[in-house]
Amino acid sequence: MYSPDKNGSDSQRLLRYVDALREGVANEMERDPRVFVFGLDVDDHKAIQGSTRGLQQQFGRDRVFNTPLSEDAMTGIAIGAAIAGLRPIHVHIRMDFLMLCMNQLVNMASKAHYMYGGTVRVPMVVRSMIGKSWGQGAQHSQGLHALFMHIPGLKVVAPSNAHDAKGCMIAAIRDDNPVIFVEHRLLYPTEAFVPEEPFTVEPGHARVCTQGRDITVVGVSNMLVECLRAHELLAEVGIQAEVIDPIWLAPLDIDTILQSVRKTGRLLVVDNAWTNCGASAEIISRVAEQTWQQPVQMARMGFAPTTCPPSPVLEQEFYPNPAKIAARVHQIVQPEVSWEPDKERAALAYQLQFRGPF
Amino acid sequence: MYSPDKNGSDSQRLLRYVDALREGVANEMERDPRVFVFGLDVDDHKAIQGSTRGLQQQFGRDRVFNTPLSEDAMTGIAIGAAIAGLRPIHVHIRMDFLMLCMNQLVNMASKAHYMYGGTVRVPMVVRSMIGKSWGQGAQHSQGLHALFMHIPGLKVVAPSNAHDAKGCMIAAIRDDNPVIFVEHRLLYPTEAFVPEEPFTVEPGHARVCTQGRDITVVGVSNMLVECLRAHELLAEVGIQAEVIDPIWLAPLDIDTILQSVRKTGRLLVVDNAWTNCGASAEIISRVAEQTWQQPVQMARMGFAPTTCPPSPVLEQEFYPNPAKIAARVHQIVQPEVSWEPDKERAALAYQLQFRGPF
Amino acid sequence: MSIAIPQVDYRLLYRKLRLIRRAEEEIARIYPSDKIKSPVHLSIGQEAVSVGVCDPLRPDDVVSGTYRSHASYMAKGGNLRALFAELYGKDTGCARGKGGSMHLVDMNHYILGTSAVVGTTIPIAIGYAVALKREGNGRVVVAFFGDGATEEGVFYESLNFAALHRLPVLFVCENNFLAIHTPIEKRWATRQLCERVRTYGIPAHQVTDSDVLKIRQLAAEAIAGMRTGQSGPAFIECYTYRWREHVGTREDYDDGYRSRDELLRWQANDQVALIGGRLDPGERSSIEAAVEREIAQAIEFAENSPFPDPKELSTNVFAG
Amino acid sequence: MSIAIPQVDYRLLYRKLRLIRRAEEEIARIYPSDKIKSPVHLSIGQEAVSVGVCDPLRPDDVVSGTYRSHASYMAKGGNLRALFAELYGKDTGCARGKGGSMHLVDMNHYILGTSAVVGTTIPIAIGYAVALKREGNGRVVVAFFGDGATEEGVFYESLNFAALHRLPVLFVCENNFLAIHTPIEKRWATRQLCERVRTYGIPAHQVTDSDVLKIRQLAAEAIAGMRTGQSGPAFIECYTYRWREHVGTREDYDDGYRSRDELLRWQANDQVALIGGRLDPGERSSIEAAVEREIAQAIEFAENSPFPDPKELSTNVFAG
Ligand SMILES: Cc1ncc(C[n+]2csc(CCOP(=O)(O)OP(=O)(O)O)c2C)c(N)n1
Ligand SMILES: Cc1ncc(C[n+]2csc(CCOP(=O)(O)OP(=O)(O)O)c2C)c(N)n1
Ligand SMILES: [Mg+2]
Ligand SMILES: [Mg+2]
Repeated sequence: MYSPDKNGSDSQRLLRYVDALREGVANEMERDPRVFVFGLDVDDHKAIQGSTRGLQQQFGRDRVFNTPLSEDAMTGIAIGAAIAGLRPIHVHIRMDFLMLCMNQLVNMASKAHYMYGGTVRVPMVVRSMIGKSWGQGAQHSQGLHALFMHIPGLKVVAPSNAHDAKGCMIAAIRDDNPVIFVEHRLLYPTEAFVPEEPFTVEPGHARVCTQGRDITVVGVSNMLVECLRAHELLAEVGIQAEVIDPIWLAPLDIDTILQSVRKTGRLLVVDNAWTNCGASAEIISRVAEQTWQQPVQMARMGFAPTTCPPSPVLEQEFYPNPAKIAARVHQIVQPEVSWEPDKERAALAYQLQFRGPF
Repeated sequence: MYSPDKNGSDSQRLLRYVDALREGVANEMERDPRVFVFGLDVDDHKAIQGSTRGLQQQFGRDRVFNTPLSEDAMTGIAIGAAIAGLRPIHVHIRMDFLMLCMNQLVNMASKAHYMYGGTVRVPMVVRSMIGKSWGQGAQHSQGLHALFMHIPGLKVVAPSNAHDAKGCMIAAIRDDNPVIFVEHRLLYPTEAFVPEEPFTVEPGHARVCTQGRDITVVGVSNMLVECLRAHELLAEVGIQAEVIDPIWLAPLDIDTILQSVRKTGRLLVVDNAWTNCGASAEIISRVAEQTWQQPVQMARMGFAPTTCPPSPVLEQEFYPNPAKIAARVHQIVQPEVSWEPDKERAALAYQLQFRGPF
Repeated sequence: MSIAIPQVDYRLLYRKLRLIRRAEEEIARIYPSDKIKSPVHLSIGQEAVSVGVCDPLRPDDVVSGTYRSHASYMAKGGNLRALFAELYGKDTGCARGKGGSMHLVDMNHYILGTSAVVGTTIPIAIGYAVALKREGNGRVVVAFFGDGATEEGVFYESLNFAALHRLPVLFVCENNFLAIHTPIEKRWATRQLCERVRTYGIPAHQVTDSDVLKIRQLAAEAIAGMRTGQSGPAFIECYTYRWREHVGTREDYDDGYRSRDELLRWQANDQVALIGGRLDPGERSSIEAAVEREIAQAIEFAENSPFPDPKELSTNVFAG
Repeated sequence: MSIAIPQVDYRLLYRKLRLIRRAEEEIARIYPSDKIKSPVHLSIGQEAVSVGVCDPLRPDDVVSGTYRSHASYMAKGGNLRALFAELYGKDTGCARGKGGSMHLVDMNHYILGTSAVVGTTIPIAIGYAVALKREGNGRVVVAFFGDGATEEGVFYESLNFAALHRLPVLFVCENNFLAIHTPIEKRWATRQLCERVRTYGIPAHQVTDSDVLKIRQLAAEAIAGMRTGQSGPAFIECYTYRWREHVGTREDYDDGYRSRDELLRWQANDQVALIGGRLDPGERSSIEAAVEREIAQAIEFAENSPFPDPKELSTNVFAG
């Protein structure tokens, strides 16, 4: 359990990520009648793994409703409703399905405020879940946040824990711009201390999760959790990794990362996505542009540069995991010593594997 | 005029980029009856600025045909035809419209060979043009190649001159994988020496266009031309830029770039696109990962991080141009001396501005 | 249920038809000067559709159009100076020089921003209607689009959703039989568009002669039903004809893809002339003079307006 | 034109129906063991559609399906061992462990790879038909999809193109009234799907009782027309019912979104049982025994097959 704010207000309690998402939305829907939630399956009994549970009962069918399978039009509808002054939250059970709405997201949502000379605003949240494990395979596993980071006018956020899930959700809903909200399926059951009252985790602020002098490790979304586990494996052999959660990918808080890198002289970015033109490339580039006078060793980890295979043997190879991350860090920090984490300890560090059916 | 291969075979003649594209396609259509061309407006009298001129007359309506406005389905149709053994070339008059086909390109075309265990192939070419200047604005100007570079299974090519336009086109058509073919509208009238006979410019080979010891400058697509003009402005003040054309963006020939950077110790990447998670980020990252023991100063230029505005004043600010590139290089190479290229010389170096209507 | 449709005011109708025709002719006149650095898609010949449909609208009703939207912008009462200034790329433009001809907008007059990507604005119009339905004040949205847009899948997704939720949307297809230069026969398997739309439970009408009064009447009836919340979306397909080239200002009858005879047939039925002919000559010429003045002032305004400050490049990327 | 449709062979029909039913029941049996690490979407209860449509197909005809495609895979004669091995994630799987249940493929039997993204395979099927039309050998493509897929715009784009080019495609909509748990009433503005398809000039039929013989007859007639090049695409909407949960293997009647009564009504009309009942008992049990053997061997094959070598991760990213 990683809890960024355990010493906060009295009202904090342990909450699961999935419930924190729900609570953030419910808080805002109470506060602001313009907020509404729609998307495939938001009102059925599975309720997007529980993340929309009870919202329709609480807020009515006008504010929480299912849709036909028409992602492209539904995204346009969200944009139109937002221009008209509402604040839609459009939910996708898989991030892969955003490929059906790219035209609306890239050509309209991101550009409307600018190309209409500031005369309209598009306050909308696009929730999307990254799937993983248990053979979900090629089209139910993609982390495609980099595609959105590339486009000016979109904000992108990928909270790694329940606290941020709620705080980022509220910030995203209150934001006057389109926000791509990236959730990871495996984070849903993870718990953290979360304030009961509404609060925001604002764009543009990364968080230093652990202090360390040997290397800066940036973990995106679920990979932040894996990096924290790697951090523990490394601590046992005396390597101190400074683990940073960027939280918001656009706008990106490069300063916090830079400050850390200036101290450690080493950087590993671990993303829940492909590395090529990915968030990891962006982070490395910005650091490289700023730190050239000081030698900084930099590396990236992410999905293997392949389509995601379902066979468990191959899936295991496809993803970074705590053992691989720890080994890589060790190799960077102490290249002269060959080391791999103990298999059993590494296994313990693993995230609980999801077991189907889902 | 930049001509990469002026000392080649006897059969070379000056050819415009647009005609080289057409010739490459025509050559392959003659050789291989499986190749066909389709897309909006391929058979009208404007013939995609002339790049499909005469093909229907030569090869018939079965092999060159117009389509309804249905980019999503047409992309699926290209994939299906490719799986059935044909070799489609699907033409889009603007790259921006690819956002309508992202589902088919990202979720199917790129993955089919892999997720069907190698039992199918998807040899298809997606031609797409980047627009620029004269107020084309937000949705007719995007260079979105980075979105495709992010996805394993897609090849991406962006030839900068007529020679490569033909050679890359033939290589793309012969390739057994989906290739995103990025053309720049302003390159269409530019001429180079091009062999009459079919030839290929193969994936994975960058080209060193000018030798230089002071800085490595990588220019993507049309920006290669701008970099070469900047190179001339810089030569006049004694700065030798080694200008490199990556040609193929995926797979990317990083070795050629690395070799140059190891020599010059400086790198500027200029892209015809946004920099965030862009091709420029990828190139900088790869270099940074490899050269950390040697101080290398690195920088990127590209579209301003905004939507493209049509007003000429703003458009001018939005794009890199030879003067801006030269000034930036100078600043990197000789930070102590403040310099800007002479306005008149810089104006001469500019690409002929496109004058509407189009 | 009999619906009271207000009487036709031929002067108003003519004023708008004439304004659009003349404004676009002026754009064509200025165009070769290269002062308008923006690809224009003229509606000369198609004015009747926008004018007929917008005539029964309230000021707070909403319209949504395409890159070919000078006409609907003016028909809905959009700011003319801001239109010309936008074409000139000036800071006083309706999108402050950040839109151009293809991205007109005027939220003060409830003219939604237009798009250069065909079909893209249709679901956005529907989304606006979601908000209006909830608001419950009887406002409606009109979505204009071309025949080409009906080939994009998003059109069908939009019809289904609008019908399912009984949204106050009037769909208006301006069928000029062309997408750029490609004739409808190469794009549509059949001509049964209205029949298809009806299978969504959406009433659909066709006007094949571009008669502005018929268009107005059909639109007015459909809108009246929506205002009361009695009826859901409706659809009108209007045959029409684009007199000039697809983009730009030429008459392109020598390009070989269509015949001048066709033009002449449509010109014989020119709604601008026909409605003008119904007015008494004095009234008519005073309207025409007023239109000329308004256009001249708009052009002067555009000419004299400043370009945006280069720093404006980086404003409006994010709101708030 | 009268079309000669081959006589029904009830044994063949039963063999396929039974194979699909039993194979999926076996999958459900194995599933809790966690050996099948792949989200399965069972067709138990829907077998009649695939079997009826595939019965008149030639071996070199092509089928295209969805993530719910065990049935069409088996109905078209796909390799059963390779199916099970794929579910097990083994190297001998039809996609060598790189597809999983949602991406079945068997190009030797002209079974196009399936997709987990709804609607996505429809235009791909059309693209294959483009090649077949050019080839001119009378081969046809069948595109299977669910009721949900007809809500995606790409479906209409595909219909239009197939009709425009008169391609040899049979569209088969398996309408089970559900998309995951969402009933059709929340998704379709009307039920006039066949009427809508007809507006493309595509003949459309509806089978509301899931009768495998009716489905077969309609498919056979449509296909016969296409083989001769006489007719273009055709469409059949088959009402059907999914007995198990959307994904996974449970009977989920306690989840509250549908009633067991509905199931019982459909089970009373179970085509597997009905066709089985037409056979003489001896013949029937020998078919059943053969089916059990085939399935048992396939499972054994899957169990005993090796997992892919980890190095296989990086093969097949690019062809050639
Ligand atoms: C999605 C998309 N595809 C292609 C184009 C290129 N294009 C611009 S206008 C046009 C024709 C549209 O025809 P129609 O909808 O009938 O409108 P019209 O121009 O006739 O008013 C096309 C194909 C585009 N802008 N957007
Ligand atoms: C484009 C897309 N949107 C959403 C989903 C999530 N999803 C998976 S199956 C399904 C229901 C599809 O219903 P239908 O087409 O009727 O097929 P059925 O499952 O009933 O066979 C949905 C919405 C998806 N896979 N793809
Ligand atoms: Mg048209
Ligand atoms: Mg269904």
